[in-house]
This record gives sequence, C-alpha cells and structure tokens, in this order.
Amino acid sequence: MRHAFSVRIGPVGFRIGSDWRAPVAQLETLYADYPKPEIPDFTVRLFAARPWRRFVRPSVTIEGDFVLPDAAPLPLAQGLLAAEMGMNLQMALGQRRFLLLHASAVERDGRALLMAGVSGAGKSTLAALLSARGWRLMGDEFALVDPATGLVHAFPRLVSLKNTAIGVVEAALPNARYGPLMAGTPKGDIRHLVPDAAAVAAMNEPVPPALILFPSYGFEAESRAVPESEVFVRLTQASTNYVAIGERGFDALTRLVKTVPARAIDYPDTESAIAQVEALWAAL
Amino acid sequence: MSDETPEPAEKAPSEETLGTGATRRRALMLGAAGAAAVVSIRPALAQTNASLLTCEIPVPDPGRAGKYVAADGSVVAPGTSGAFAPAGRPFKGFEVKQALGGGQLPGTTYEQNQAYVNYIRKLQHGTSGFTCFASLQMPRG
Amino acid sequence: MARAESLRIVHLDAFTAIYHRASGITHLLASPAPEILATLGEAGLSRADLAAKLAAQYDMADFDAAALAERLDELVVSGLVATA
Amino acid sequence: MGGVVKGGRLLARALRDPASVTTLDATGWTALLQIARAEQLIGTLAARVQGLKMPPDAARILTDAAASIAQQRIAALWEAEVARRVLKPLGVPVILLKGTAFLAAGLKAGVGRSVGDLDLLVPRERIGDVEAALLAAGWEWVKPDPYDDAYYRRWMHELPPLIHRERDRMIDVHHTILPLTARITPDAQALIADSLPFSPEPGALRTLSPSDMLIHAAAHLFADGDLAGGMRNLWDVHCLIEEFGVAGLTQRAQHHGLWREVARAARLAHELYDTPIPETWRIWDSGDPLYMRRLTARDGWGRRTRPLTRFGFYVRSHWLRMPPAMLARHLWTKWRNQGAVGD
Repeated sequence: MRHAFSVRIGPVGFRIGSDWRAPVAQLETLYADYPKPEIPDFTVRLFAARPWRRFVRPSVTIEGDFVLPDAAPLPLAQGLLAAEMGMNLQMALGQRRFLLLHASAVERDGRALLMAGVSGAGKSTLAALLSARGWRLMGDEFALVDPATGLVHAFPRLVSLKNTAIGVVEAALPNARYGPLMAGTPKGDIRHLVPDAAAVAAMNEPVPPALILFPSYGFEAESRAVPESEVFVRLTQASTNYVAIGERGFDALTRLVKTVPARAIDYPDTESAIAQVEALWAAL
Repeated sequence: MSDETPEPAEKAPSEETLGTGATRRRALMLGAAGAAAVVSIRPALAQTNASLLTCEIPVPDPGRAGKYVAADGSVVAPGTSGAFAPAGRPFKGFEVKQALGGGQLPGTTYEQNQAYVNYIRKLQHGTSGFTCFASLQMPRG
Repeated sequence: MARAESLRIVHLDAFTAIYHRASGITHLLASPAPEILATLGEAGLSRADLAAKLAAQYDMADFDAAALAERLDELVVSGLVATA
Repeated sequence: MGGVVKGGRLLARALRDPASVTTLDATGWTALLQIARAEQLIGTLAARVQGLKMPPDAARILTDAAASIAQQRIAALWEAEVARRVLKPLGVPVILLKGTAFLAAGLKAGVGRSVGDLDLLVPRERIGDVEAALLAAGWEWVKPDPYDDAYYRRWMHELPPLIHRERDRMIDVHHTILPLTARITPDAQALIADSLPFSPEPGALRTLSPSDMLIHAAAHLFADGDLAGGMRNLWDVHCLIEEFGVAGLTQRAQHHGLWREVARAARLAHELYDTPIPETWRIWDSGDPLYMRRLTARDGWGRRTRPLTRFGFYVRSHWLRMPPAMLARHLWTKWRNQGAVGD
C-alpha cells in the first residue's frame, strides 16, 4: 500500500497500510517509542472504497485480516481513530493465543488489577488516573491472560479518552503526550493519551492478577463481593474469544475466577473511585 | 462419529468431579416446570442467555419501594404482620433462576424466600424486573 | 437409555461450570442438573434406573417422573446427555 | 528466492514444497501469512510447514492458527453430530459434504482445513421432513426476505440457509450438488446410492464416494461461485487425487455431466500443487491461463488484485447458474432491494 506503519504493542505486532499519509504520520509520532515487530500478527488496511474518495471528501474504510461487515467509513480527519479501531478489531476477532478480556489493567508491586465493565463504566479513565498515581499502565482496553501460565500480559495501546474524561485526565497528567482532539466521531469527542515511558518499558513483563473489579459509574459509593459464578459469566461476556479458544479458555477463566477475588464497585465520581480502588488494594 | 475423549486424570488444582459420594442423602429438588437448570455460554458478540444471569429483579419494584411482601407475594403496607421487609438489594437473574428451581435467594429465611419467589412469579409486564424474569422462563433462548 | 458425555467440571459457588469436550461449549448448571449428570455417568442408564438411583442417593421431596423427564430433556438438548 | 514468486503462487509453492519457506525473509513471511489467511489456508499451511526452521514470530502465528483450526474442527464435527442426533429418527440418509466430510473421514484434505457452515445432502423427496426436524430442534431462517426465500426454494439446490439460535452455526441442506438453474444436472440419486456410512451403526452419517467428493469439489469451484476461495478448493482437489487416485474418475464425471470441470480442476491443481495426474490430462485449453490468473490474484497485503478479471468472473458465476432472462430478473430484484447504499 502507499503508506505503511508497523508497531508492536505488548506481545502483538501490527502492520497498518494506508492510502493516505496523515494517519500513518500520526501513528509514527504517537508510537515513536514502541518497538517494531519482525513479522506482524495482524494487518489493518485503511483505504478509499472508491478511488476518488482518496481526494474528494476523503473517507477511510477499515479492513484487515478480520472484519465486521457494515463497518462505516470515517472521515480522513478521524484516520487515527480508524487505525486504532482496525487494530482493536483484529484483537477482538483474531486473537487466539491469549484469553482476551475487555478490561483495563494496571500493575503495582508485581501484581495486576483488572477493571472489567461495559463501555462508559470508566475503565480507560480509571487506568489513566491510576497511572498518574504510580501504577504501571498495562492497558486501557484489553487484558491478555496467558492460558499456560495464568499471567496477565500488557497491551498498552494508546489510551482512548472520550468526552468529559479528556479534561479529567489532562488535568491529572498535564505533562503527558496526547494525540489530536477528534470531535464529533461516532463515539463522541476522542483524544488519545500516549502511555508513559514506564508502561512501554515494562510492557513485555507479564504479572499475576491479584484483583478483579467491575466498576459502575453514577451511583453512591458502594462495594460488594461478586460470587464466582457471576464473575465467570461476566468475564465470558467480557471476552471476545472465550468460545473460540475452547478448553484453554475454560481452564484460564476458571483458574482466574477461583484464585482472584472480585468486587463490584459503584462510584459517584472518579476521585471516589480512585480512593475505593486504593483501599481495596491495600486490604488484599 | 467418534467424539468421545476419555476423561484423563487432571492435575489442574481447580479440577473437580461431579462425585456423588459426599452428597449421599442430600436433598435434591427437581424444581418447577419451565425453570431451566442449564445455561450455555455463547460468544460475547451474540449475547443473550448469559446476560440473563446478571439482569436484576428488585423486590418489590422501585414504584412500591419500602412496602412489605406478604407470604403469597402480594405487596402490602410496611409493618404488616406476617409480611416481610423489602429485599436489601435487587436479585440477580441467576439467583432467581436458582430459587425457582428449588433453591433459596441469598440472605433470606425460608419463609421470606417463599414470599419473594411468589412476588417474582406474579410480576406483571411493565413492572421493574419483569423482562428479566420473563427471560428466565424462556426455555433456552 | 441416556449417558453423560466427556466433560471438564469446575464448581463455582452454587453453580457448576462444565466444558463439554465434544462440542467445545461451556455450560453453567444449577441443581439438580449436575447431580443427574453424575448419576447417569458415561456408561448411561435407562430413565427408570436413573430415577431409582437418584431416589437411592438423594432425599427427593418433590420427585415426579415428569419433572425428571423435563430436567433430562434439557440436558439432552444441551448435548451434555446423549440418548441411544 | 522469495522475491520472484508472489501472490497466490507464493502460497501454492509453500503448500507444494514446504521446505521452500526456509528461504523466506521477514517480508516474504509477512506476505505468505497474509495471503494464506486471506485464502483461508493458514491452518493448512501451519500443518504443512510444522517443524521447519522459521522465524519465531512466524512459528507463533502458525501455532495460534493451528489452535484456532483445531477448535473449529471440534465445532464443525459437533454440528454434524447434533444434526445426526436430530435427523436419526427420520431414517433418511444424511450425507456430509465438503469440509465437514473431510474432517469426519480423517482425509488429508481435512488436515488444517477451516470449516464454517455444515453442508448436508439429503434425498430431494425428504427435504421437507429434514427442514421440519431442524426447525423443531432450534434452527431458524437466516434471511427473512421473502424474495430470497422463494428464489432459494425455486431455483437453488438447497434450502435457504438455517442458523442455530443457540450455537450461531449455519447449516445448508442440499438435495443435489448444483443449482437447478445450472445447465448441468448431476445424478443426485447416484450420489446418494453410492455414498458410504462412517460407521456400521444404523443412522450413521455418510460421505460421498471418493470420486463424487472430487467431482463435487470441482463443481463447487467452477459452477457454484466466482472462484473466490478457489485456492482452497483446488487444495481439496489435490488432496483427494493424491489420496484416492483418478481411476474411474473420467466415467463418473461424464455420468454427472461434469468432466469438463473435473479435468480443468485437475489441470489447475497440477499446475499449482503438482497434483499427480495422467500425462494425457495435462494439455491446457485457452481458458486455463485466465483461471490461473484469477485464482492467484492476491497481493502481499492480502488484497484481491486484477479487478477486471474479477468482474468478468462475477458476471460469469451468475450467468452459469441462471438463464439470461432470469439473471436480469434476479439482478433487478437485488438492485431494487438494495436501496441507497451511498457511494
């Protein structure tokens, strides 16, 4: 393809081909400190569905090794988002080595905290804010559990901040690097935070999980233990490949559920959430 | 077709068996008709059944918050004798599924459980928790 | 005649998680399904023998043949029990 | 070296001569894996090159692919087993077709092969019973569109596709191996009469005879599609010929009216994969180079190349299946239902 970029994020290599220079230039800047894969695991293609769409109201169609039908094209100004969506899609649909959990992950003292939850529960925001408080950011979107070892591998892609979370994180991490503000995307306003040097430096170091949290935003602060069967079901639904990896997935997930405590926390604001997380972690 | 793999001796610490020895003469309830005891995990990209396990049924519904639940499941004034105070938290679909199958809702006494289950059985369309309850009744999907 | 299939089994509080090797499908079972599966065993039993064996092993307050048939059918539909 | 052989030819060489991959550099491996994935042959490739010296990244990607295929195999065989359990009471011969049959029979063509839908062949006069039994056991129609439904029932060689509401798996129930609109009508009764059971048990699933399997693979490649996925189809043909030889194949193919297709498939497989076929079968006709170009049209990014060849094949695939007036009606209805789809 005309323009190409490759990057390794944690244990996964990507190659992105693009009809346009702009998305590739942005990726080069934001992922400047990341290594390159020798042979990428996944390929993403950003292209113009019709040749003239390269120039006239340019719109970016996303394809790759694994695709969802009917993915709508994005305007070129959101090309970076298209690339990130394309990479996420390859992980969600194509990852087979690790049990993939739709969860953010941070590490402290050699152990991982996983935060699983539906979109809007604040996974990315909490992970970014915890990284501002000395936790190592392992990833804001996917946690990778190795069925062979039970360890969690980091996947520190660019942190995707949406809407009000953008201002909250910018205030907490004023010196961090950010991508361009993309307003009016299908998911609202989006701005990407570049994981800090510590997150990238340690991204090859897997750690054992120590706590699973299911945060929900918008309620009075509360916390309750979640029974094993509920954790199990919730995580099968938070995993895009649980069924596809078969018995290895069953082993990895039952082991996780049997050995790692899980709690659901309600929080009215991020400050209170951080306090709850720190308290639960201290009580482990 | 040959599809049987004999069960090997497993070394995983979480591995357990369905062993019946330890459960001799334990009570076993076959449960009410229509209360399924098997849920199959589906791919997350097409979730239906599994979400039933985590949907919620408040007892009673928020429209009648604070009222008591009588033994037959009807909602009565707070303090009515023989009736039970509202549940401390909504019940999850899987808890209700289990209770309908002869189990007990968490944190309830025997009579309290009966009253709550009767309340849930009487849920009407438009009442909070109805969709969750109705889904639980559907035979597998 | 019905028999249970080859399974991986993990108990999770009130539920039993079962990985069915032949299908690759995970099932979450509530009582009495795990007990029925265990009683059937991979060798299998007739419906009448199953009822008798369950009654011998458990205190079955609400036993009736139709309810047992329904529980068993559910296991057949899930593929966890094969009928001959 | 790796730079000369490109596109589908690169993949064909790796399958034909696995040791050739040891000469690939990272760029060559990237292209090979990409093309293999696009052609749905990555599991086959993984099985072929297993144990050879290769970069660690490539080994890891192929290990993942092999695990993924192993899981697909379980799901595919289970789907067949469920169909067997559901259809057994009908007493109808149920014949597995294509990938699932290769897996169930343990054929070379099944090694590493990806299998999606379950394809069954049943006698035409019993297809209504089969449909009813499947609907009662949790399968549902995929497409609610009545035109599509009527079209399938009237003209195709199968029921409209069904999907199982619990397992999200598709099933295609056929009563012959080509659409009724196609100008060739294979002998469906002979397909069933000569099929073989997988086990001596009553109600066991069945497979086509080796010759019919091969003829079906060839028919599927040329008459039933636009050559998309053709490299995998030809790999099936290659493996079947390697495993069963070609004795009696000519007569059988002629009986079904499909000798032209079988002969071309054999020639193309020989060209791509060195399939052992008689010398007298190897003479190319004027169409073969076009087919070969089309089959191998992939670039190192996994994209289809040579769009003009592609369009010709798209029209051709419909032309083959339908008389012209019907084709016009079909395309008109499709177009009308499509509505505004933007640019």
